[in-house]
Amino acid sequence: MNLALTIFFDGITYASWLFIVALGLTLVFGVLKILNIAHGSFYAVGAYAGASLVAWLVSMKVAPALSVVALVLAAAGVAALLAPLTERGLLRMFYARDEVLLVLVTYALFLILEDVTKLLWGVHPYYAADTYQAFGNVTLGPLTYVGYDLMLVFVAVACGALSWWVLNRTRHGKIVSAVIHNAEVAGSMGVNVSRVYTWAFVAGVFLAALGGALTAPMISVQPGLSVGVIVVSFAVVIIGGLGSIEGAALGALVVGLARAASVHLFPAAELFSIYVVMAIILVFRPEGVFQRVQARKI
Amino acid sequence: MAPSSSSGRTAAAAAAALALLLALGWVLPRWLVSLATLAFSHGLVSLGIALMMRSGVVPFGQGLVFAAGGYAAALLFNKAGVTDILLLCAAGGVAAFLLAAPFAPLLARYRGIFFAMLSLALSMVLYGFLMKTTALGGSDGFNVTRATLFGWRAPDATVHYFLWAVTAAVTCLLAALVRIYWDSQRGLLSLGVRENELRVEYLGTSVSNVVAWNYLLAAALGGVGGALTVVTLGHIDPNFSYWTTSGEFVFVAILAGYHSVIAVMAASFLLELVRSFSSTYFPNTWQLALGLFLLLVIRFLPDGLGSLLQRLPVWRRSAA
Amino acid sequence: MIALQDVRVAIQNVEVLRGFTLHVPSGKLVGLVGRNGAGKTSVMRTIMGHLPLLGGSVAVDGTNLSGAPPHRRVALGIGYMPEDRGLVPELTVEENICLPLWVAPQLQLHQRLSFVYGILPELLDMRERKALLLSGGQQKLVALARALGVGTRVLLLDEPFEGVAPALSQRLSEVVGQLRGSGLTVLISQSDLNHSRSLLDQEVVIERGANVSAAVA
Amino acid sequence: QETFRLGIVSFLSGQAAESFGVPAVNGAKVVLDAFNNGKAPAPYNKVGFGGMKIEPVYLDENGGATKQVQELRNLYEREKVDAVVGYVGSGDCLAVAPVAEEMKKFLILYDCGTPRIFEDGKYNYVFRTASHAAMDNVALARYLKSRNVKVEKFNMIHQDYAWGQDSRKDFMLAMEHLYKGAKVDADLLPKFGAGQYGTEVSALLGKPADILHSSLWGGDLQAFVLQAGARGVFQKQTPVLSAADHVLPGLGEKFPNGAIIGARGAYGLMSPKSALNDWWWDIYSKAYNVYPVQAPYRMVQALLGLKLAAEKAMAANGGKKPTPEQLAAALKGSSWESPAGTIRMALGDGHQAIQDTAIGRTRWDPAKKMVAIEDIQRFPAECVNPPANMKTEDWLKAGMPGAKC
Amino acid sequence: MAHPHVPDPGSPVLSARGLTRSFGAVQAAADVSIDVQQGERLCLIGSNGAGKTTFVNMVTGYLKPTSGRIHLAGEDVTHRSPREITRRGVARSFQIPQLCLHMTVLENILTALHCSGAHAHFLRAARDAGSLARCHELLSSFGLAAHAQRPARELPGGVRKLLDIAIALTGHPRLLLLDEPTSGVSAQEKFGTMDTVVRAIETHQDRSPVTVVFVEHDMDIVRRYATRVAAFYNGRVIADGACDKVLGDADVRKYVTGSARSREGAQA
Ligand SMILES: Nc1ncnc2c1ncn2[C@@H]1O[C@H](COP(=O)(O)OP(=O)(O)OP(=O)(O)O)[C@@H](O)[C@H]1O
Ligand SMILES: Nc1ncnc2c1ncn2[C@@H]1O[C@H](COP(=O)(O)OP(=O)(O)OP(=O)(O)O)[C@@H](O)[C@H]1O
Ligand SMILES: [Mg+2]
Ligand SMILES: [Mg+2]
Repeated sequence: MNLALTIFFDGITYASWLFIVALGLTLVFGVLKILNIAHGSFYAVGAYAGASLVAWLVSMKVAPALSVVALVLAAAGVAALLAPLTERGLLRMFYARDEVLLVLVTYALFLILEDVTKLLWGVHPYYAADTYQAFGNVTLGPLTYVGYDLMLVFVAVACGALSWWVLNRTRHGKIVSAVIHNAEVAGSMGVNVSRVYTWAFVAGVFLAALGGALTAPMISVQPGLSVGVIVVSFAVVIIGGLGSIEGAALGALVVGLARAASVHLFPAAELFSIYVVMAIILVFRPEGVFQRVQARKI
Repeated sequence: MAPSSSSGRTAAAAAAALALLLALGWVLPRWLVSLATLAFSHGLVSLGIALMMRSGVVPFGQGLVFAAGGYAAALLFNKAGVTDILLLCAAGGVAAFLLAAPFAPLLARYRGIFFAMLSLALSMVLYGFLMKTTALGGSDGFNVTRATLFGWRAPDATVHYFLWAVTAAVTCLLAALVRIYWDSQRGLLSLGVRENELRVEYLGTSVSNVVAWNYLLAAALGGVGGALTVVTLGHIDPNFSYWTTSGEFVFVAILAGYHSVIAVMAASFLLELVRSFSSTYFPNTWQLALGLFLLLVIRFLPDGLGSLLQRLPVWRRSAA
Repeated sequence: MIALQDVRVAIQNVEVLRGFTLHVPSGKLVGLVGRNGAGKTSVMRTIMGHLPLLGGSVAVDGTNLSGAPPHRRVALGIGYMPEDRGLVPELTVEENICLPLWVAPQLQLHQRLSFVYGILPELLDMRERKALLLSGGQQKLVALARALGVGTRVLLLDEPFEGVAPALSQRLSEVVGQLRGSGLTVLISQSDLNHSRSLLDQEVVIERGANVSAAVA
Repeated sequence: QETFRLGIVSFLSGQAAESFGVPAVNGAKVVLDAFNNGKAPAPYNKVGFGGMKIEPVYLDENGGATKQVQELRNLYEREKVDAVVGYVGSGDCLAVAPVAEEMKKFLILYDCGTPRIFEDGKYNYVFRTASHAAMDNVALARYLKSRNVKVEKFNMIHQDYAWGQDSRKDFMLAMEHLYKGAKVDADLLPKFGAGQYGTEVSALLGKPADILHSSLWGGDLQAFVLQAGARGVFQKQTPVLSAADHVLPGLGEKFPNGAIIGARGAYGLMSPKSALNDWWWDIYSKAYNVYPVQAPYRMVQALLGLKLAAEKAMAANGGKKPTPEQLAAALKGSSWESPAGTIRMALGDGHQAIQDTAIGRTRWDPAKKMVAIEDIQRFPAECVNPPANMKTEDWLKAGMPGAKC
Repeated sequence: MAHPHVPDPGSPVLSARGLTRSFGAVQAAADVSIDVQQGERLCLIGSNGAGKTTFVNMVTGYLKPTSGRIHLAGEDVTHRSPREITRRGVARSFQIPQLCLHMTVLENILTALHCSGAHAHFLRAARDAGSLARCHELLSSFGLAAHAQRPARELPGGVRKLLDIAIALTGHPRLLLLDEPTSGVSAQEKFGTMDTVVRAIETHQDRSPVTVVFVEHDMDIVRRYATRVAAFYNGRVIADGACDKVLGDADVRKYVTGSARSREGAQA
């Protein structure tokens, strides 16, 4: 019983981190139909930006709790700077091409950003560890959780709820569906398609960078951050169904819980737990749990 | 099954290509020959991917069969004492084929990104398994020594040429077979599946059968590629099955396009060459250089290297 | 109102419009007639800005549109009904009709909506249905409604009667007929003149991307 | 004037760049500079290698074993290097060793952990100038014993790849003999580069034990320390870390007090006092504003050994640039002084080094604003390394016979 | 792979009984029963959304009916896949032509030829002289020979429709279902298209006459080519029988054909 609860809490905290990152990936795929490998790089850049900003604030003697705001701002800054540049300057050239080709473009971008972050920040580590303890600890029975982790859960829920609401309950969301379905027709209806693309990409990059920035306090930010994130968040998005917010949430939960369960019950299997779960789910739901409705073909 | 005139032409072109490659192997510097040897053995895996692209799916997990072929050959070498390079290649192909066989009907139900990701999941499960199996060297893998050909063991001084000659021969043979397959009735059906599955089903052909067979053929190619890589490298480790390895194979296939087998080999060679030079001359920014190179290729060769080759009139017809 | 002058347009290196010229006077109903593949849809898409001009010019109401993105053109009061209807499957019928109105701040949503329902009352029954559930003909009706909603000055209707059962196509031409004299400029493309010859003020024939002749009906 | 072209391969990007690759390459840079200017202390004070200027060619080790094999070939044949010093990853070392052997070119593996290279293979042209990983965990266990640390139960967390798996096994085998009856409780194997250890920390908190053994390193170790520290793991179980000195300067105050750590040799804060060490410490910290830790130490000991071997071989070759065979003959079985103490090519038929190591306990020193290491115990090489005639695993299983402590 | 099914000469080529199918709240087919005899040319008319395409989809296995049975020459095929049904001699064209857009017209036909053959071979060349000759023959019977080397994506709509039908006919079907073969085809060409189809069917069948079921909105076409008409409305068959009888039916006039005069009438 106690173990089940522990697995649940651990699963949730891991899932919320995953969800923030995967949400960005799924948004970008949903709107621009791009499976963005460089998502991991934006995560890493977010982490660097967040850690640098916090380090600067600490040197200015600002209260550590406030630095969470700084982390969000750092992510926003990364998105504001990098996303329009990437989308307008690079991706746009390739929209007319095959989907797989765009995956390659983002892979090339990933390689480039890998070295660019290194050139900008060097290889030495950055820390924002003070922020991690700014929210104190919460004790649940024999276990202690860090308040910051619980805050992450709230951030994840907020991000998910907000994007779901915008996409499903507002006009803006419906306009986005029109673009998703058929960009040319949406344009003919007066929708500024390229602005929708840019905003969707900005949102995606923001979420990636936010994931990175919010992780920065619990790790040492250094090269090699990006690779690990990519496949895991891909798995999450695929499990849930590409382009679906509910799907990303469910996928993150499934992966989070599966991983927590395997660490507690069968630690030797942690390495492939995610892939086994993904394979099993795809066998039963070939297009992920939440599949996108298809227009009639015949 | 008398060879029709077009397959006869393909065979002739392959023989000519082989002669040229063998001759080049003599004159080119050793490092370049070794680089080309690896590029070709990797190219075979990408050739399998190109073959699958013709039926409209791109597997992101060919590391699975690459590793299967590689480990099969390496284990036969170390544990069963099979040292003949051709036997090892065949064994690699067969092992990969057999490993892929149970998954083929399953994978054939998927399309697009789901096919890609499911095949990736399979390869990552194998990766995890290999990482854990200390008997196979775990994450460090293990080494194999030099293979033989019909009982003959090449001396140190010319071993690179020996490996090159065998690789070139195997590659030319398989590439010619692939070309013949692409030009065949069945090959045309694959293209039909790529273009319009609904139509193909409504003509009475099973789409999943076509995809499954292509997956199996690609697996066999990947297995041979894995076996050749192991004998060339002398080393194998679970990275053979890691997603970045698979990703590079996909990369080459897409860089080449799915129209020409020569383009696949050329793309593989080009990628290795660019990577090698950039990592030597820009040790700190070689990924940046590689990324820029890829972007430029994608930008200016929209249909892959194949389109460039097709623009040269010489290749037009013989395109083996 | 709509003026195309020596327009040249290529799709994938094939020139589909080769010096095509078209003038639609204000308040008139003009038919663009031609066989399949003559380039009717291409003319419409060129006016909407989906095909880049190789040469010539496109102007609506005296505004030169060359190079302007599609959404700027809609803001001039153009309602476009694409050949393949182009409804958003996961939105309801009403949301589909509202879509262009949401992004056109100068239009009164409710007023335009009741105008549309006034002309096409049969839509009231299906307003809450998802567009995905409609048959081809029903979708045509909705696409026409959507164009009517936003098209305060110009309507571009690409083969509105194609694949439509006779009873409905009659209804559609009635609707188009009603618009006459309301000041709307209408361009209808058709391969089959049967449905609406009597409606048209003028007919422009296009063949292989070029003008043939213009005859006043 | 002839020059000696030297290939240097280590991680310049990826997860091992921060902790191992870049510091090692930085170390190589200052030392090679000193060599070329003839500024190193005797007996290393000849210019370059016996008068030949050294021309380094740097290469990134990131990208997998396949790439390393190819690039090593290119280094020898295209870039015409005379020797290569490199490789941190065990898989890379295993893969490249046969290549150098086949090409009959000189290769020094300066770091990687696995004992398999010279225990499973036999090489003429390949050397490793540092101890393999068994030493690290044996020394930890011996330290616990000698300090009378009570261990009834112990937890472990290791990365799920060869380094982690081997470290886990070595430590368990060593503990079996030194702490009969000690039980393993939590036995966690997160994947390499996991970064998120929330679940692992919960599992550890749920299984109270006396010590927590780990071979995590670099970013993974830092992330784990930050996350586990925040949740109080280290107050309940003493961390016993086999390769942790390289994270001390970065983590500073966040590093747990009283942790028992090793450095994979007598490196950094646990290095011995000597003129050579002072010189080295000085030039490194001046250049990079941080003191040298494991990775640069391992690099410098390789370069010092190579220098002596090269000069010896030159002497035998009439002052001309030595062939790989001559280099190998000179290095084989030799020994030399390094900042961390004497390096002896004692194992693997004179191709595998052994060296002393040291273990200590950490304490945050608020005055100096740095982590200090106290209660340091030095273990002689023969105490913690297997003898020449035994494979590591057999030695450990047999209860480490013949260890001279 | 065709099952050695012995056709029962007495039973209809196609027999659909009580087919029902709904999509959410929409009833796309409600108790549809239609029998088609050999050699008939049955035309399905109906208002938009009446369920004509749904009927064709159910018969060809694309959609499964919620209830009801479908028999082909006496054999129950209700739960068979499109492929299995095709293998039993049924072919269809589509409301939106289903072509291989990046292939040339010739390659489209060639693909169809090898698809419908018993077993496509792995090594035998696709473009052998025999196959090419057969393709050219087929293309010229559809008047498509001039387009042979053009990629299908460059074809005008009407030609696409024709090609779609030509592809359907390569397998020598016994039953051919055409979904709106003339919609999107210009007025001048509609009759030509239908004439071509009819001619192709007559010259191509080597054995029994091909039975045709086609969906059509143009009443002139219906009058000229149908031997029998079934009218759909709201998922039901509201009239079924001889052409004149059905077109004269009051409900049909009200819901389907409207008061529209025929083309001949308009021009008169
Ligand atoms: N995506 C495309 N790629 C290549 N060619 C195209 C494409 N779309 C249209 N075309 C070609 O452009 C020409 C004009 O096409 P368009 O669609 O404008 O004709 P249309 O008059 O609207 O025909 P229809 O009556 O069939 O709708 C045709 O010859 C067609 O083959
Ligand atoms: N796949 C589907 N999903 C949801 N609804 C469907 C689907 N297929 C058909 N329908 C619905 O079933 C009804 C009948 O559609 P169907 O396509 O059979 O009409 P139709 O008679 O062919 O019309 P048209 O002449 O416009 O092509 C329509 O209301 C349609 O919305
Ligand atoms: Mg058109
Ligand atoms: Mg229909």
